[in-house]
Amino acid sequence: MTVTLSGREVASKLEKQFPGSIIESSEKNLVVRSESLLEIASFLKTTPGLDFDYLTCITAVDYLDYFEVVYHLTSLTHNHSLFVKARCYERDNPTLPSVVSLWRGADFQEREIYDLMGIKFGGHPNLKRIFLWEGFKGYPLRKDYLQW
Amino acid sequence: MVIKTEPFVINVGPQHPSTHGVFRMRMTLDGEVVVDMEPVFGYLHRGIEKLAEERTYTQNIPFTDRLDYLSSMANNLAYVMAVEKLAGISVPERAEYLRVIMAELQRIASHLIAVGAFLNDCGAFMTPILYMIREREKILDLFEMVCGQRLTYNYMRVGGLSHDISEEFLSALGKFVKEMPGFIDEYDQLLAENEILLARSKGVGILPKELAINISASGPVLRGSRVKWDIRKADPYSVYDHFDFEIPTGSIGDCYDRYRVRIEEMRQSVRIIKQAMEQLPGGEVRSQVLQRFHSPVGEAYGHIEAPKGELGFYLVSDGSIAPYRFHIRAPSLINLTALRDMIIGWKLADAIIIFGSIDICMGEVDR
Amino acid sequence: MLEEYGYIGLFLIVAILFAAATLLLPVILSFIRIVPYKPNPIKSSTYECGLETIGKTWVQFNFRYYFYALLFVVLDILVVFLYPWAVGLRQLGGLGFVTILIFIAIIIVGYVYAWREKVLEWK
Amino acid sequence: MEVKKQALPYVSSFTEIDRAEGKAIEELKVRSQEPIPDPDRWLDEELHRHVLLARLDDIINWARRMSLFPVTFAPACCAFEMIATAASRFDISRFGMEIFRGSPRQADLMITAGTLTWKLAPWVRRIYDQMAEPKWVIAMGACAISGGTFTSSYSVVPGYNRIIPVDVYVPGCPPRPEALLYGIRMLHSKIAKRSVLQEGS
Repeated sequence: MTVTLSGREVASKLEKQFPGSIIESSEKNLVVRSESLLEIASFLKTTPGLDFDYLTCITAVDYLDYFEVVYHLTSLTHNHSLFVKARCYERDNPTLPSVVSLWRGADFQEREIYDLMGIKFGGHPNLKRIFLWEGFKGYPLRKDYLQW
Repeated sequence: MVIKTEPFVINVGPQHPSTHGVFRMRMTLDGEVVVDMEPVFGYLHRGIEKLAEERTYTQNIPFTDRLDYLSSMANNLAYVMAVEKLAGISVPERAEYLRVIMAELQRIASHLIAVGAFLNDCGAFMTPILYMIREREKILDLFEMVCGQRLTYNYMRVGGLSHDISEEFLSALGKFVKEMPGFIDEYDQLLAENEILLARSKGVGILPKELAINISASGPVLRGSRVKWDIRKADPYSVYDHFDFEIPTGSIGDCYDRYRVRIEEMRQSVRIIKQAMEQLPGGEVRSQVLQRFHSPVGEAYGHIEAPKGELGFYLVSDGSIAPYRFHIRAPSLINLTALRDMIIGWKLADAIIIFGSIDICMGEVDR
Repeated sequence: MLEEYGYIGLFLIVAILFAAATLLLPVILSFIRIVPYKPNPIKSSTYECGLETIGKTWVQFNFRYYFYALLFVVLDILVVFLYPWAVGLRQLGGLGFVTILIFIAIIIVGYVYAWREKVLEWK
Repeated sequence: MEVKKQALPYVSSFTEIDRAEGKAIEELKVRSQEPIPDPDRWLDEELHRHVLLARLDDIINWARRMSLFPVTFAPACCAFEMIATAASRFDISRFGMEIFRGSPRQADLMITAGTLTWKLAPWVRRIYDQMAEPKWVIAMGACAISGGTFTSSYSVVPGYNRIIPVDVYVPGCPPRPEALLYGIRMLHSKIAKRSVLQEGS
């Protein structure tokens, strides 16, 4: 049974390691400051107790006043999973550090989020539109995307 | 004396017999050897995630049929389970067992096409795929008996199934489950020791274990590289914990291992269907759910072991009748991440086989 | 004795006529507008999976392709000579059989040499 | 063949080619807002036909319609109903469509089995142009006729007849193999009505 670790329990571990990087941590979700996302991700991947070596899924959600990117991490050895969220507040040029250096599985998923939601991922080797053609204006999955 | 040769770029493009749909590879070739490759997606991007935000939870079910159009039942199951987890809806026991039967039948049908297309790329032109389509037609007849459609079933509903199975479905299923292992053995004997297939696929396109985990591959691609990870065992959903079945894994992660994993999985699916038929309880197949129900605010991630890999639905609800965000974790797209690493250095003919052994479905890749 | 050569002449004429007919037929039919003739620039450009070709196509590609062609020509000539021999095998009798064996042996020597030189493997 | 070392993530060097393709797509999108009318006269029109030429027309039309070779053009779900039609149960080679040709050069029928997106549209137009005359198109499936369930999407062309002239429309999502065979029979009767000699093909 894949146990979903509670956000509060992991947050306490992270607080000791990276003070002040947890914005909000409750039973269901763990929101992390976007600047320290990369160190937290590598910490989650490498510490023996957690070692999340498998990135299941990355999703971006547009909550109108901020973008939220949800990283669903899984550990194949311990069979537990965790939801880590990062938010970016500016709407015209949202950026987040890319996790491709840790999990290469994020390559196409981040390109898809850039293509459909417009969130740029710093450090991504090949950040281009993946589904739409180059001249496409706007980012379709945003809530304020005007089609006509 | 080495003659200077210049690499040239070839589009193995959208309209190509062996790209399983409209997938395009920009290959830089030096003679026959692939020097570089860039995948280009998007030729079937229909924007399902945008359209799904304007439709109620029940109206989105037909969209999931058209995602991975080779395993529509599995897509239905994944989406409907994600909505049930989001809205906290219980499903009657009989519906759970019928869902498992349909999902496993769909796994056999999808693997038949996967193995047939892989052999088609290997050069056994049209013979094995015609035999395997003949078997798949039997499964399509079973599905047609249940829900009237051959490819896009729209059979499962939030809270159960659309309607119960008829009587002759069980007898037809019993006949199918008796015959099918014989056909799978027939294909296996015909192909397992065939030295052409062994020469073409053994040791070709090796996906090492660490790279497979690092690119978060899933399904037969991950299990082909000796990683024992199957959602049906790791995170048993619906009633999978009532059945015993093994998880086949390959040895070194080459094309032959992925082929063997798919053949073994078909045998395990037949075993599961047999057990599910014996333990099939009575009762109705659908719990009382409004057609346009308001799901509580929140988010949920439901995932199943689809034939192509881990298919997940991430749903965010703002309390209205339509999902606020409808994201699909497409196993085919993520399995393609390592395609470039597996192809570089091989010849063009092997590159086509490596791509065929990953078994993608463009409807799911481009959504 | 001479009429044997007449048959060969007849065979030659029929071959030429047949080749000319197959080549000229579409041209004639397009004059009387049965075969449609609508050339346009896109139709005459190269077909590559539906896209324009990338980069220049006059590229110095690998020499190994010629080896395949050479070996094919050698074995094809062998087959061309086998046909008339097979038709007239009954008249030729044992002697004809031996001469063909010698002829095949010569060609096989070249083939084995190419094989051992690993010409067909793509390095 | 030793296993290559793990290659670095890819940095694309084809960005200007992508931009050029993107521009081609935008231009095509602007140009193709109206559906292209059907090239042939439709089935029920009565034609005055010269007696002698009519017999020759029949022979030519019979030769053409009884050996249509479809080009393998299979973007989406309808592809597998087309493959099922080509497989052994609903055998399509009973109608002379023996094999699906890979290249448009050797095909004279295009069965458009799947959703057409704007990214694919210019290349579909190119494949159609590269097919040899006389050529026909069967629009298979609701997506091919009018964009189907995805017609309000930002990236879907509402119907193939915006891009290429379509002869026969086969509705269904996906249409059953029998429906496709019925569509093919309708195309046969449509070809039989053409008068090749009088107005040219």
